[in-house]
Amino acid sequence: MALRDERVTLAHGGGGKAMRDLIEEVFTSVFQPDAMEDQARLVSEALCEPGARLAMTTDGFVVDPVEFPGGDIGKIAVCGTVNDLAVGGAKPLWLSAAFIIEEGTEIALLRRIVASMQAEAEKAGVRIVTGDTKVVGRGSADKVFITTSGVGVIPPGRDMAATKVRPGDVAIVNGVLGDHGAAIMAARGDMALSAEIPSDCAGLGHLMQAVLAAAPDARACRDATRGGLASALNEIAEAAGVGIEIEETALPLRPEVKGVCEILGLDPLYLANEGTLVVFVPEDQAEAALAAMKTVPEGAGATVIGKATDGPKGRVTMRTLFGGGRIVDMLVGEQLPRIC
Amino acid sequence: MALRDERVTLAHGGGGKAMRDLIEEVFTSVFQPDAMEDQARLVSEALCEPGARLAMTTDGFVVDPVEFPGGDIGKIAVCGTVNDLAVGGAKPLWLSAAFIIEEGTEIALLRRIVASMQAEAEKAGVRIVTGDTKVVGRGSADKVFITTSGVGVIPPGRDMAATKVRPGDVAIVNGVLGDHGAAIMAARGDMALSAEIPSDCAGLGHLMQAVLAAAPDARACRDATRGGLASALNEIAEAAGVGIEIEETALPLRPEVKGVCEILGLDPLYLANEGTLVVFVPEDQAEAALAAMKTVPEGAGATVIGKATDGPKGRVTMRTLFGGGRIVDMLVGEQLPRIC
Amino acid sequence: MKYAEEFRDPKAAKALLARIQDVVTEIGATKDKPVHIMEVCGGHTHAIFRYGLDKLTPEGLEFIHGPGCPVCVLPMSRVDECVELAEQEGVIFCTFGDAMRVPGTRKSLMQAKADGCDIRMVYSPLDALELARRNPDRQVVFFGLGFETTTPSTALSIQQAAREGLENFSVFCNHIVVPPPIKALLDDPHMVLDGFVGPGHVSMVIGIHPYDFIAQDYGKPIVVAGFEPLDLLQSVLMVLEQIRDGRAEVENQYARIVPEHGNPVSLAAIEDVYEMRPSFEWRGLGEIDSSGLRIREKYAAYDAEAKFGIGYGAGARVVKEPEGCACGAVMTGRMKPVQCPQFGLGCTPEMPLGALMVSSEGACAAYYQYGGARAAEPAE
Amino acid sequence: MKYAEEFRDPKAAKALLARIQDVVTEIGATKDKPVHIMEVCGGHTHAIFRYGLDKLTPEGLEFIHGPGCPVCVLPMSRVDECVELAEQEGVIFCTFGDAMRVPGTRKSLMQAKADGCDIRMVYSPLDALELARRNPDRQVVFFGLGFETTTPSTALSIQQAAREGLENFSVFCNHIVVPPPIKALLDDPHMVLDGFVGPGHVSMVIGIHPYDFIAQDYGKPIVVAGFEPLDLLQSVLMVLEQIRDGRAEVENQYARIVPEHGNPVSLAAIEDVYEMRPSFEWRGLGEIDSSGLRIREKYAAYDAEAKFGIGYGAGARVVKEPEGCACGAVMTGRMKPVQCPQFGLGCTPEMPLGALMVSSEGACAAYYQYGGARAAEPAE
Amino acid sequence: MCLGIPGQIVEITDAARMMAMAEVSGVRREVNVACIAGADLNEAVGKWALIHVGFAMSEIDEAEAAETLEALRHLGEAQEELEAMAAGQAALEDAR
Amino acid sequence: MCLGIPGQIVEITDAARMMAMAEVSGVRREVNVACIAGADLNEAVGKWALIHVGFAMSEIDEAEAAETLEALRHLGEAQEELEAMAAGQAALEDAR
Ligand code: SF4
Ligand code: SF4
Ligand SMILES: [Mg+2]
Ligand SMILES: [Mg+2]
Ligand SMILES: [Mg+2]
Ligand SMILES: [Mg+2]
Ligand SMILES: [Mg+2]
Ligand SMILES: [Mg+2]
Ligand SMILES: [Mg+2]
Ligand SMILES: [Mg+2]
Ligand SMILES: [Mg+2]
Ligand SMILES: [Mg+2]
Repeated sequence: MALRDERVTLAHGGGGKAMRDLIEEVFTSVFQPDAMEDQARLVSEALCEPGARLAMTTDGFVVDPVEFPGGDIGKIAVCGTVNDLAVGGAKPLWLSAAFIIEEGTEIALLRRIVASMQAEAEKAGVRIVTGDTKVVGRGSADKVFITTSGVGVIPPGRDMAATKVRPGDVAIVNGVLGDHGAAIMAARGDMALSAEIPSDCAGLGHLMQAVLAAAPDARACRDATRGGLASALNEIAEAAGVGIEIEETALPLRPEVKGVCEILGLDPLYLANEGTLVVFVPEDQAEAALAAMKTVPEGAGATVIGKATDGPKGRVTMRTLFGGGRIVDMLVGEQLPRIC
Repeated sequence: MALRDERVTLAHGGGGKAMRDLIEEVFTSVFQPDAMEDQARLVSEALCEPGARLAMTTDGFVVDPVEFPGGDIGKIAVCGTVNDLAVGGAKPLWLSAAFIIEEGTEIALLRRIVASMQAEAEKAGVRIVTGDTKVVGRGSADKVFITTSGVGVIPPGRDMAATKVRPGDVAIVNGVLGDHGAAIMAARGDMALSAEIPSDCAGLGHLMQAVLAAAPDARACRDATRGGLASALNEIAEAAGVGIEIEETALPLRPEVKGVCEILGLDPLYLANEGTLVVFVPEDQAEAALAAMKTVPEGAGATVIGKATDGPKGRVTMRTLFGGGRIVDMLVGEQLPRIC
Repeated sequence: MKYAEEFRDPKAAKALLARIQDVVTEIGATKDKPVHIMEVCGGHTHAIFRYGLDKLTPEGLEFIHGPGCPVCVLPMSRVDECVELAEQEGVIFCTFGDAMRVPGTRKSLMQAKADGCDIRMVYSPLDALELARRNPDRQVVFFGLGFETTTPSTALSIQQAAREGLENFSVFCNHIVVPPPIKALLDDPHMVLDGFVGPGHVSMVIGIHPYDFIAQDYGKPIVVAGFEPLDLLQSVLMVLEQIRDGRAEVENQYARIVPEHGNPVSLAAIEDVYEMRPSFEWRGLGEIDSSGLRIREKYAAYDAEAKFGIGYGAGARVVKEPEGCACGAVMTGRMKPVQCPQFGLGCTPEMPLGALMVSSEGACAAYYQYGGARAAEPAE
Repeated sequence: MKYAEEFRDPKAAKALLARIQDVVTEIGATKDKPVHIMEVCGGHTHAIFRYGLDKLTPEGLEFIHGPGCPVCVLPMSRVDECVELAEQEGVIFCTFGDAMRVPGTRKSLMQAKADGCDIRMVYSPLDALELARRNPDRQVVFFGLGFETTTPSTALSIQQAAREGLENFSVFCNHIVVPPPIKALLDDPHMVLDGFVGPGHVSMVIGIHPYDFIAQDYGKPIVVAGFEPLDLLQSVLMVLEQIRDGRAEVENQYARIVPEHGNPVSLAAIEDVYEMRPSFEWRGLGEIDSSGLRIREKYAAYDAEAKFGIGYGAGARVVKEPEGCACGAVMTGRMKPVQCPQFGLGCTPEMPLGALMVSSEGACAAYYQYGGARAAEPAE
Repeated sequence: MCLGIPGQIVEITDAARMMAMAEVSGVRREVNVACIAGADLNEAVGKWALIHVGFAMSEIDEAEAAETLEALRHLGEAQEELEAMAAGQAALEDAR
Repeated sequence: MCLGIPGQIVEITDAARMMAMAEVSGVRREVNVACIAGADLNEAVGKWALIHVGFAMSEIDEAEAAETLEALRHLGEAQEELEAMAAGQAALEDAR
């Protein structure tokens, strides 16, 4: 039966025919799970190679607005989880997707989100194998929240971890910083700023494969999402017990992102990214890694930004434009736009 | 650093120190994941037995109120996903948990929820191996939503599926119907009803093991959550292409649940359960299955409620108290309290 | 459940069914020439299908499902007005759950809620009153829907609001009364009815005498009946016995609840608060004289129609039933629901076309959901 | 970024640094006997640490970080009043993001928001004005915070509201002015200052002459400076040159932005809307005469203090700085942030004890976050 | 139409507004008792009434209820006897 | 204090309220131009101004800016020469 409603009502979450129609028409017709069981049933030979490990990850996505230049919540929900698998050295295999939908959400919007999830999953070579939908009353959610979980396989012998970073290792990012954070700020219109900044939202699985092929001893990698590059670096420095020094002049930034930061007094190092990672590789594999990254679209802007040092353990510092040094600390709370 | 806030603020979702403190103090200190990577890394020999399959499932949990007689959203979030694994014949292994938290939510509440998740996970013999937290503004969520995903292993040779049910198979439930739905209605106080009805919320992994040991050819099983027993039966009838006939007099119901239904004009067959399943077993294993269920606390109230028939395919009927027959259709939208 | 489950005893049901069979035989009714009994009330329709009584009663007895479901007979333009009220700035619109899914010409209340209206499902007008107390800066409008059973509750609520001087509570009154449509049906030349099972909860308010005209003027028996299955079967038996005996009386099967003269407090409240409208529109039946109530001038402050200028007669309303709808024929007993060409195709509970598919008390919805006719058919 | 990035050229910076080194040497200042220059403005403090200038300038030059951060000098009781206003029924409380995390004695605005207050972060008072237009049934209160730079924006907004007759917009005025605390510092017997770098954006409004007293009455040089690193270095050099030459003048390094006599439109708006309070409390400095503004009687309708009876002087306020807080000593140059016994222990940006740890422009916060002193230490 | 269910009045909760607690199968809800209350509200406690949309609409006449029930029970027993007789008859005939 | 950034006025958006669009590095925001506007508001278009909290607070004096910049550039070049000389000197010394 064709969905007649233009918007989601509470009936679509009630467990009856309306819900079944919504799920079949909007979700499973696109994701095409194998069977309508409560669970997906999956087989992977790669998982059974001796020494292989299963990687499992989850992230909730709550972006406002749900559609923005460069992507939508569906694209992020797939990319984010694919990336959390990939940056750990896993090959992403399967995703689950759970939707929490606010009463009144347009069904056409859901269709667009689902289409973009499927497109992104295909691009990444993963399947969305199981899912769930819940509908909550108006004002009990903000349009739609998506939680994706991912399962992948880490091949035998691979063991990337923040703890493995050693002084001298080189830090490479795959492109400009802060686009997603600035794009969302502009798209939200909270501060009434407008700018043509597309989110960097992208799946980084293929990029990681390229890196690992070129730099098999890559130590650790993080996607620099919430909290930005600064947080990713601090996490790594702390886990590895090394210092990290980055070069201010080496940080790739889009002019519009600089503009947003200057207007609102923000630091782009703390802005969120959704398709940007930082990888630490041994010095002797840095060049190869960099070259390999540039062969993949998501790595076109790859550049070395700094290195691990035997400086104060856990501390990230930046050499400023003038050669001065400063700490790049973790963010305190969240970055607030400021006027002074 | 000790969390000084009594309530969650947006800063706790900002990707900085406040967030790290929240995660460490409230979540990871209890769940104790192996490492602070973006992903859990897991090994299971059972997964690699020839013929074994991996089961993956996900559910979002949005219950209001988040704490209610018999459980809380954390307990449901673990039980629900454990159950979706178990009813498919899988042994649940690992869970992920993603939290979407409304600004202003009491941190003490989060701690209680997390404690109950951990307790339930231990009971079920699963580990919560990875997670995520997001904070949204006041009014953009309702206190806390939890999405859990689960991974389990289906042993070689086991293949439970709704499609496998054959005429003559016996339908058994493990206990009273509709407790969760009625408990939530009473706890919410929407219709200003008060009643001492505890939710049936329970993990059913051990129960399923008992069933499968006693009735190795059990065909299919469903936990009768949203949409109640009626929806679970309709799903099975449709998938298997059989009729299903149940006996009104055989349906186990708590008097208070009957009371709620009489007052609001609801049908208990459509009320949600969170610890109630219906399993179809071949007739010659029914007695053994029933006996086995009764050995487990969650199956103490187990009883046969009907059987699959070669009646109209996909149709669920009920023999009423007087021997009359009626269809038990799928719910249309959601069940609304009615006065006429 | 005291005073309820005792009246569901299968043994007694069997006995009543046997007696019903006997009396039907005595009357000489057969499948081809059945005796027609109308259960006026949707609650009875619901009980018939819920307990499968339609399949247990003899073939020579045919139930005609009457217009006694206030949700089914609610015209689409009433729903439109509800939506319009709910869309007013600052309004909290309260309704029984029953009305949530009824389609209007624009949308249902369920859809209006999804579109952002503040619509609350309540169990009682008292809950709306409480919302008004708690939200002094909002206007709380209660959708007064239902027959005489429900009318006292809104009347008493309005009186209570007046006593408290609540200025932000009003009732959108669409209360209707039972006897006029029965009279209209009896006046219908197509109608062949042999007797009635009367709505017990209406009579608990108005007593049994408002039905005297049925016996006296039309010579048809009526038995005011309770809602438990034994009540219903016993009442059917009593109607059949009257038919067999050539009697036409108003009998009371439901004396434990229904006082002969109704409830004086309820009647006084209705009289105080409401007056009859000259006529009122019923979905599937059209305009019926003196069949709907409105709020008296003295309570105009609690009358949502007066307060918001929205409501019955306030504007030109297109009263058009959807094409192909056979509700009128079903309600007058000329057609069974399954005989309607739209049944199960253009008209389903998910997407009701006609009035009788709207609520689970509507005859078509009951047929569809509980399987009046589908149970024997193969699944599609 | 035109007019910004040109002033970040490393080559020129190197040259300026070399010249600064030369002049410091000429003056004869050393690590043990340094020349003390105060950057009054938090924006300059921020720039010093952001670009690591503290580590590039010679040891004989010491920056004293002044009181020029409006967030840092905001007393806790002001925050309490903000929370009180935000808690009023129907109020939308608007603030710059800077003030969100400042602790009050009860809670911060961030916490008040979590507790249910409707608090919005805005970029401009114009955004609050727009909120007022769009929410006629709500009271929009804007937290007017800042020095002369920011004061014209709220004055112009109030004038605009008055022109439009907006009745639901008001400003909680806590604007303060720069010269009086400088004077207070200069009068402090402990203070040893050799010159000032003046806040450029304040002077773009008030011009450079309000600082004449510094040169004339106290014989200290002051250079009004821009905020780019080259601006800052050049200004420091200019101050040092005055010191070396024995001059005490008011110079303007930032002439591209700062007109000698300020901005007449801004000055007129301030004059029209505001008047001086007899005295005002500064966190870490105490009450300072004629250092804070209030809204004139004729704009009382836009004065949140008048409208809600909450605000400066409205009640007995306990003005007590937390125990162990050394902010006063730091602000007067007697102590470095790291010398405060609370620094990094009882006082961190997550849980600030004193004023200077509150905002990223506060000297202690800048030291802590950008590593004024921590950079060389091993991690804890 | 007009869903109603018997409940027992267990407690007066707000005499001024004529509100009382009613109980149905262990489920409680506050209801208005104006329609069944006499001069002394407390006399309503313990009574059974038909509850509809939050109002106690009609007091249950326990004698009438007992009478109806008695008649029904009678009928049921008579039916059982009849069936037993029929069964006996059938057995006899089978035996023949 | 007092974060400000130079932006260019690109368009008048609401003359009555003296609002105009300002642009900073491709980022636009509506600002009030009362402080920099002359009698003809349109003359503000194209001008650069210091933007603070949504207000164009002060017009940028392009000549002054150029002058400051020139002086700084000069300084930079002089420094480079000095360094080159020093390097030459060092090279000479090394060579010795
Ligand atoms: S099937 Fe639909 S249209 Fe036909 S009579 Fe029934 S309600 Fe009316
Ligand atoms: S460390 Fe804290 S208490 Fe000490 S001077 Fe700085 S701000 Fe004040
Ligand atoms: Mg993750
Ligand atoms: Mg992630
Ligand atoms: Mg990550
Ligand atoms: Mg699910
Ligand atoms: Mg929303
Ligand atoms: Mg699931
Ligand atoms: Mg589930
Ligand atoms: Mg399930
Ligand atoms: Mg995460
Ligand atoms: Mg909420």
